[in-house]
Amino acid sequence: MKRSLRPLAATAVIFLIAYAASVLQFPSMLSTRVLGNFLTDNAFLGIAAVGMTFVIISGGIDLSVGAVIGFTGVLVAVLISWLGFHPLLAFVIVLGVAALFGAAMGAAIHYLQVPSFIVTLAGMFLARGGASVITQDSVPINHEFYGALSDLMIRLPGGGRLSFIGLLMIAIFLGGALLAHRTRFGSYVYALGGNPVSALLMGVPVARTTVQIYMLSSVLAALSGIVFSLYTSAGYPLAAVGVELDAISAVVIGGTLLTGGYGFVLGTFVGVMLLGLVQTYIIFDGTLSSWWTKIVIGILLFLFIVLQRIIFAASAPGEEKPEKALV
Amino acid sequence: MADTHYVLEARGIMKIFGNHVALDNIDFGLKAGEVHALLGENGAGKSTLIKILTGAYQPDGGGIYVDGAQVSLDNPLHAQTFGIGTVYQEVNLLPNRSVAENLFLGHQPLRFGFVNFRKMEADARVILKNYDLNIDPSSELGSHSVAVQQIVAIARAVQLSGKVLILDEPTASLDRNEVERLFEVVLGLKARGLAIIFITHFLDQVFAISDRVTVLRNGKLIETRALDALSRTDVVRLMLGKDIAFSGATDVEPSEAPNEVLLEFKGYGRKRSVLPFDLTIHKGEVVGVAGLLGSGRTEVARIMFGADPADQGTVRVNGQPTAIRKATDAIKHGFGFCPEDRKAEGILGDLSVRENIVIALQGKLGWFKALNRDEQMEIAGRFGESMDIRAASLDMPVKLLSGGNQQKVILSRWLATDPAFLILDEPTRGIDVGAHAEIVRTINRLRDEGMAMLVISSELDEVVAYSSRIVVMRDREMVAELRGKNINPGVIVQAIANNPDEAVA
Amino acid sequence: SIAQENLKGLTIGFSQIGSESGWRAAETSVTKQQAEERGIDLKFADAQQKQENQIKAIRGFIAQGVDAIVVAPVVATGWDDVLTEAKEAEIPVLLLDRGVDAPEDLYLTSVASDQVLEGRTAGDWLVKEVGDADCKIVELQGTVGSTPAINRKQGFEEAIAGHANLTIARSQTGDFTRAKGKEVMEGFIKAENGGADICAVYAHNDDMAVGAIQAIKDAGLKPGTDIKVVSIDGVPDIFAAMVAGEANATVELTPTWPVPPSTRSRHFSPMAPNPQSSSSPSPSSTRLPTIPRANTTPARA
Amino acid sequence: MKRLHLERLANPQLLALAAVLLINWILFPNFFRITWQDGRLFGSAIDVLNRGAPVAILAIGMTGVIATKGVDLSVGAIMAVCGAVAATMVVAGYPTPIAVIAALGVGVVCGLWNGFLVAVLDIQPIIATLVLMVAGRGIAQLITEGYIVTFNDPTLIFIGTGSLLGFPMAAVIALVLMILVTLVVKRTAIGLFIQAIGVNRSAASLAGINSRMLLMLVYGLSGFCAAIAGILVAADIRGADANNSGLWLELDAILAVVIGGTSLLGGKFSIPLAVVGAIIIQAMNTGILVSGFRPEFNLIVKAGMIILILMLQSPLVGSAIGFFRRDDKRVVSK
Ligand SMILES: Nc1ncnc2c1ncn2[C@@H]1O[C@H](COP(=O)(O)OP(=O)(O)OP(=O)(O)O)[C@@H](O)[C@H]1O
Ligand SMILES: Nc1ncnc2c1ncn2[C@@H]1O[C@H](COP(=O)(O)OP(=O)(O)OP(=O)(O)O)[C@@H](O)[C@H]1O
Ligand SMILES: [Mg+2]
Ligand SMILES: [Mg+2]
Repeated sequence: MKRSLRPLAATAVIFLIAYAASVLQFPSMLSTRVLGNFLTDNAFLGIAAVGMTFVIISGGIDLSVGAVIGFTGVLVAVLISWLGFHPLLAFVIVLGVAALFGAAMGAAIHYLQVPSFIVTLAGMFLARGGASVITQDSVPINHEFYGALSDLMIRLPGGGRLSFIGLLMIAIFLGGALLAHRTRFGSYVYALGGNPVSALLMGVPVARTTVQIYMLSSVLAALSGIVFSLYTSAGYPLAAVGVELDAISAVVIGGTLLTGGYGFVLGTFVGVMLLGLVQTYIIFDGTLSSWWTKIVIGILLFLFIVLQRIIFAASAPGEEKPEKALV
Repeated sequence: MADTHYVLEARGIMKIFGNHVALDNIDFGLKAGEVHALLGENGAGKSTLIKILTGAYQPDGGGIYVDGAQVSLDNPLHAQTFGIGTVYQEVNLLPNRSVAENLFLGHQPLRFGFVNFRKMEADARVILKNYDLNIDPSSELGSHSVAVQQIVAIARAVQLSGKVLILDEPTASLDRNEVERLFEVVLGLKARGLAIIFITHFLDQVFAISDRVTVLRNGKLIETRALDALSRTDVVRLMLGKDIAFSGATDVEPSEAPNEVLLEFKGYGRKRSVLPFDLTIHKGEVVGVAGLLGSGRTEVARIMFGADPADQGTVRVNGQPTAIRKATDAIKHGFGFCPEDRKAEGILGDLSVRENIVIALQGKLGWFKALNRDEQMEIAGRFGESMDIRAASLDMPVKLLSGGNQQKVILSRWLATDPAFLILDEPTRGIDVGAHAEIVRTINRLRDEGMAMLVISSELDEVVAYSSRIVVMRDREMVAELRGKNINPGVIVQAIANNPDEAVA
Repeated sequence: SIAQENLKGLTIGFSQIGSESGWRAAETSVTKQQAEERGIDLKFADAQQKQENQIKAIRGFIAQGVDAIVVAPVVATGWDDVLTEAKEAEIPVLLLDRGVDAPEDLYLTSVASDQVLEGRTAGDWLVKEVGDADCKIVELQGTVGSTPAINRKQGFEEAIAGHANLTIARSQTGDFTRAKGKEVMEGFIKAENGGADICAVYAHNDDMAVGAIQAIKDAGLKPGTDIKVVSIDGVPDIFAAMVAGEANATVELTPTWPVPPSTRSRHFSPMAPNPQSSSSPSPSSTRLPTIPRANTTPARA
Repeated sequence: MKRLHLERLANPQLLALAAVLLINWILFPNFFRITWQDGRLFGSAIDVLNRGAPVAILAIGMTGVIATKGVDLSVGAIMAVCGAVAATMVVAGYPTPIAVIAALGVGVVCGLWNGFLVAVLDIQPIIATLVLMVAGRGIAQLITEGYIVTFNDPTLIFIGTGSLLGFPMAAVIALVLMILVTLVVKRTAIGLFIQAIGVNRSAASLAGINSRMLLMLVYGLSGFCAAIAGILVAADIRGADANNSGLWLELDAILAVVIGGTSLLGGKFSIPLAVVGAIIIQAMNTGILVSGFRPEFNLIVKAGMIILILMLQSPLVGSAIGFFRRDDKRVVSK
C-alpha cells in the first residue's frame, strides 16, 4: 500500500471495527434505516468538513464555518419566507454572499498576513452577529419547492431512506476528493500547507490560491447551511453552533495533519461517519446521563486516536519522524 | 542599449534589509549560450541577487531587463513565464509531495482538466533517468536524502528553463558522479543556447564549465570578466580582496602513535538502514567517511548519535559499555552532531544567531543553569569572530543569514559544547573558499587538541586533507577502511567503485 | 387515572436539550426517577443544546423502535420532517416544555410552559410592586436568539407596556449564566451612576439573578432593597436569596414530565393515545402551573 | 532613553489597547472614573482588570503551549473540573487550603495528561486536548451532578472577590502569576528551549533538548493556570457552575495569545503581551456592556474590534510603525 494512504486505511478499519462492535451490542444498528440516517443526519457536517479539509491541508483553519451555516440558513429563510424569493434564486444569492465572504477572509489572511485563526474568528463573530441582527427568532420556510426537495429520497428496503441531502454530501465528497487529489488547484493547496515559502518560489500563485481556499470553504459552509435549512425547514441564528469544532475533529480524525500538507478528503468522510457512529451508539445505549455522555465521547475519541496510532505504527515499521504525528 | 545582447540583465540593483545594504548598485548581464559563474564569499549577496532576478524579492532600486525590455517581476511564477528556471540555494521543494509532483507542480500534464498521474510519473521517470536517479516518482520527496532532493530541484528548474537556468549552489553535497552528470546536462543546455547562471564555492567546478565570472564582495560588484584570462589565485583574490594560503591535500600526517581509544562500536547497526559495522575511534583522530550518494553515510552518523537509535550491536565509550538511544544520551557522553540537512534539522530558523549558537551548550547545562544574555553574547561573539560569521547582528534570526553562514553557526553550536567526539555530516556544504580553508584548519587543530571526529564529505580532496583514516561505504555497508600515507582521492574512488557485483542501477 | 402497570416494560426515548442549568438537570433527574417508578425503560439522549443532535436522537429512537418519544425541543421550528418520520413509524411523540411550529397531527400532545406568560408574570409583579413610582429597570437577557430569552423578554415588555413609569434602561445578555449575570450587572451599575439610578433588575433566569445580586452587593448596595430583583425558574439558590431578603420574586417552574404522577392527573399520558387528541381543540397549549412566587413568599426580611 | 520609551509604546498590542480604551471612553465618558469604595477601587477600568484576569491567567499557560506549536483546547473544561473540585470539597467540609491544593493538583494532572498525549503518544495537540475538552466538562458535571454547587467559605470567597491594596484579588493573582512565570521562563533556559522546540522540534532534539519533558511541563503549566482560573471563577460567583464555567474561554485565551504577538506556528513568545491581549479582549467586552449597544450587535461589534486590532498588527501598519523605530544592531564582523 502507498505509504500516504495508510492513515486513511487505518481510520476506515477503525470505523469498521467500531461499527461491528456496535452492531454486536445493538443488532438494530445494522439496518438500512440507521445507515441512511448516518448520511442524512451528518450531511451538513460532512459538506462543511470537506471545505475544512482544504483549509487545514493548506495549513490554515476556518472557525467561521458554523456561523456561516447559521447565517446562510437565516438568509435563505428570510429571502424565501419574508421576501418571497424562489428558493433557487435564494440559493444563488447566499452562495454568492458566502463566496465574497470567504474571498474577503482569504484576502485578509494573505495580504494582511494575519493568522487564519484570528481572521476566521472575526468572520465567525461577524456571521453569527449578522444572523442575529437579521432576526433573533427562527424563521420557518414554507415553500413547496423546499418541501419537495427535503422529501426527495430513495426509500431502501427495511425502512431506510437515502435522502437528497445525504446523496449531495456524497457527491461533494467525491468532488472534493477529485479537486484535492487530481487537479492543479489541489496540488497548490498541498504545496501551501507543505511549505509556503517553497510554494512561492516554485511559482504557486499563493495569493490566488489562498483566496480560493477560503472561498471554497465558505461556499461549502453556505451549501451546508442550505442543507441544514432543508433538514430543519427553517433558518435559525443559533443553528450549528460549534460545528467548526466537529468539522475540525472529523478532518483530523480522518488522518489530515493540522500542521498542513498531509491529508485526504475521503479520510474526512470516515471521520464524519465515526463521529456520527459515536452519537448513534450513545443514543442506542440511552442509559448515559448528560455528563457520562460527554465523558464517553471523550473516551471513545481517545480510543480511536490511540488505535489509529497503533495501526499506523504497525503498518509503518520503518522510521517515523516525530514531527509527522499522525493524529 | 549595450552592443552585446543580454537575455537577462540587471542594472543598478539595490537591496537593503533593515539598515544592511545587501546589494549596492549591481550591474549584471547574462548572454545566451554562456555559463556565467557568480562568485563571492558567504554573505556577499549572490543568493539575494538571484532572488531579485527571479521575482522572489523586489529590488529597492534599479531595474531588470529581459531581452532588453524592462520587466517588473512580481513573483517567481512571473519569472517562470519568461522561461527562467531556478534552483534556489536551500532546496525549496515540497517534502510532503511526491517526486513527480515536485518536478511538475504548476505544469502537471492534464487530461480532461484533471492531472494525468500516469503520464506525469512516466515523464518524471524519464527525466530522472537523465540524472541517473532511479527512484520511484510517486514516492514522497521528503523520504529522500538532501542530495536526491537537490537533483530533483535541478531537474525541475531545467524543465522550466526555456531561456535562462539559474543554479544557486546546486552541487553542494552532490558526489563526483552526480556533478559530472549535472555538467553534461548544463553543457547540453548551453549548446542549445540557454543562458546559465552558476553559483558555487568549488573553484574547480567554476573553471570546468564557466565562460565568464562575476564577483561580488560585501554586496558590491567587483568585476565581471571572461574566465580564460583568470587563474584560481586571481579569482580568490577578487573574492576575498586578499590572497589566502591554500592548504593543499598533502599535509596529512596521521599520528600513528596509538592514542587512547574513545569509542568502540561492535556490530552496530539498524534494520532497514545500515548493516552492522565495527568501528573503533581514538582520541585525536579524524575518521573520514566516503561513499556515493545514498550509500548510507548519513545513516551511520545518525545511528552513532542516537538520532535514529541502533537496534543491534554495542557501543563502549571510554571502555564503558553504554546505550545511546537518543540525542541527549549521546550529548551526555560529549558527542556533537552537525546534521546534513541544515534547514530541517540544523538551524532553528526563527531564533537569533546567538541563541542558535548557545543552544546545545545550554541543553547540556540543563534547565536551571541558564546562560544570561551577556554570557550568551560573549560565547556567540567569540565564535562569530573565530568562525567569521557574517551577520548584521547576533540578534537577527538565523534564517536570514546566508547559507554558508548558517553552516558556520551550526558548527559553532557544537564547538561551544567542547565535545569529545564530533560528527560532521557535510560540514563544508555551501562554505566559501576562505571559510573552507578555515574549517579544514579548524578540524586539524581540534584533532591535534585531542578531539575525535567523524567527518562525512563528498569532497574527496577535503576528506583526504584532514582524515587520519577513511572508511568507505557502499550500499549501506562499511566495505573498506583506508589508512596510511598513500591515501589520495584516486584510491578512494577506486575503493568506492570496487564493486563485486556490478550493474544494479 | 391510568394504571401504572400499563407502562411497565415500555421503552420511551427522551431527547433532552442539554444540561445547561440546574433547572434542566433537575428536570432530567425528575424524569428519570418518574420513569423508574413506573418501570419504564427510558432511553435518554442529551442534545447539548443542538437541534441537529435532537433530530439525530429522534431518528435513532425510531430506528430502535421505541414505544414513544418525548422531546424537549431546543427551538420551535424544524421538526416537520422528523416528526413525520415518527408518525410513519407509528410512534407517538410528546413535546415537553415548549411547543413546536409543526402541524398538530404530528405529535400526540405538548406539555409546555408559556414562556411569554412567565415574562408577563414577572412584569406584572413588578408593576404592582412599584406602584406609581418611577422605575428604571435593567434586564439580563438569556442567550441571544434563544427561545426563552425572546419570549420572556416579550412577556415582560407586554406587562410593563401600559405603565410609563417603568422603563427598561439597559438590556444585555447574560447567557443564562451566573458569572455573566454578575459581569453584566457590574457593567450596568457603572453605567447607571453607580447603581443609584437602577430601581429593579429583571433576569430571564435565576442564575443570572444570583450573579446580579452579588454584583449589587459588591457595589455597596443592598439587593432586594436598593435594587429589586425579579427572575424566573425557582432554583434553590434564589429562594435562599429571597429568604435573606436579597431577591424579591421569582416565577417558579416546577420541572415535570408528561407521564402523570399521581398528583398531576391533569396531564396527558403517553399511553393513552387517544385518537381524538390530535383533533381536540388545543392539547398543545396545556400549561404547566406557573406560580408567581412573589405572591406566596413575601420575601422582604 | 526617551527613544527606547517611545519604541516600547509603539508596539502594536499597546496601540490596540489604547485604541480600544479610547473607543470605550468615547462611548462611555465615565469609563476611567475610579472611586474608592468599601476599601477597594471601583470603576469600569477596574472591572476590566478583574474580569480579564481568568482569561489572562489562561493566556499565561496557553502562551507556553502555543510557543511549542501546540494548542490547548481543554483549558475551559479544566476550569470547570477544578472549580467543581474546590467547591464540592469545601462544601463537604474539607479545609479551604486542602480544597484549593486538590483543585490545583487536579489541574496539573489534567495538563500532564494532555502533555502525555502530545509528547509521548505524538498526537496532534488540537485533537489530544479535544479529548479532555469534551470529557472534562462531563467530569465536572459528574462531580457537581449538574447543579451549581454553592458555597459560603469565606477564604475561597475572598480569593474570588476580595481585594489587595484596593485591587481585585483576581487581578493581583494574575499579575503575580504573570511575573513569576515570566521570571522563571526568562531566568532559566526553559524559555529558550520552548522556543527551540516550537521553531523546529527535530533540530531542537538533535541539539540535545529533552522535548518530551518540556512539553509535559508546558501542558502541565497550562493545566495549572486553568485550575487557578477555574477556582477564581467559582469563587467569584460562590458556586461551581460545571456547565458554564470557562465555556469557550479557550478561544478567548488563544485569541489573547495571538493578539499578544505569539505565532500559532510556534517560536518567539511573550507572556506579558499575552496578558495585554487578554486585557484588550476584556476591555472590548466591558466596553460593549457599558456602552449600551443592543445585545444582538455584540458579536458584530466584537468582530469590528478584532478587525481593527488585526489591521493595527498587520505588517503593513507594522512597517509604518517600524519607520519610527531604530534598529540598533551590532555589527559582528568587519
Ligand atoms: N531577508 C533578509 N533579511 C535581512 N538580511 C538578509 C535577508 N536575506 C539576506 N540577508 C543578508 O544579506 C546578505 C547577503 O546574503 P546572501 O544570501 O545573498 O549571501 P550569499 O552570497 O548567497 O552567501 P552564501 O554563499 O553563504 O550563500 C547576508 O548578510 C544576509 O544576512
Ligand atoms: N541514486 C539513488 N537512487 C535511489 N535512491 C537514492 C539514491 N541516492 C540516494 N538515495 C536514497 O537516499 C537515501 C540516502 O541515504 P543516506 O543519506 O544515508 O546517504 P548518504 O551516503 O549520506 O548520501 P547523501 O548524504 O550524499 O545523500 C537513501 O534512503 C536512499 O534510498
Ligand atoms: Mg547564497
Ligand atoms: Mg548524507
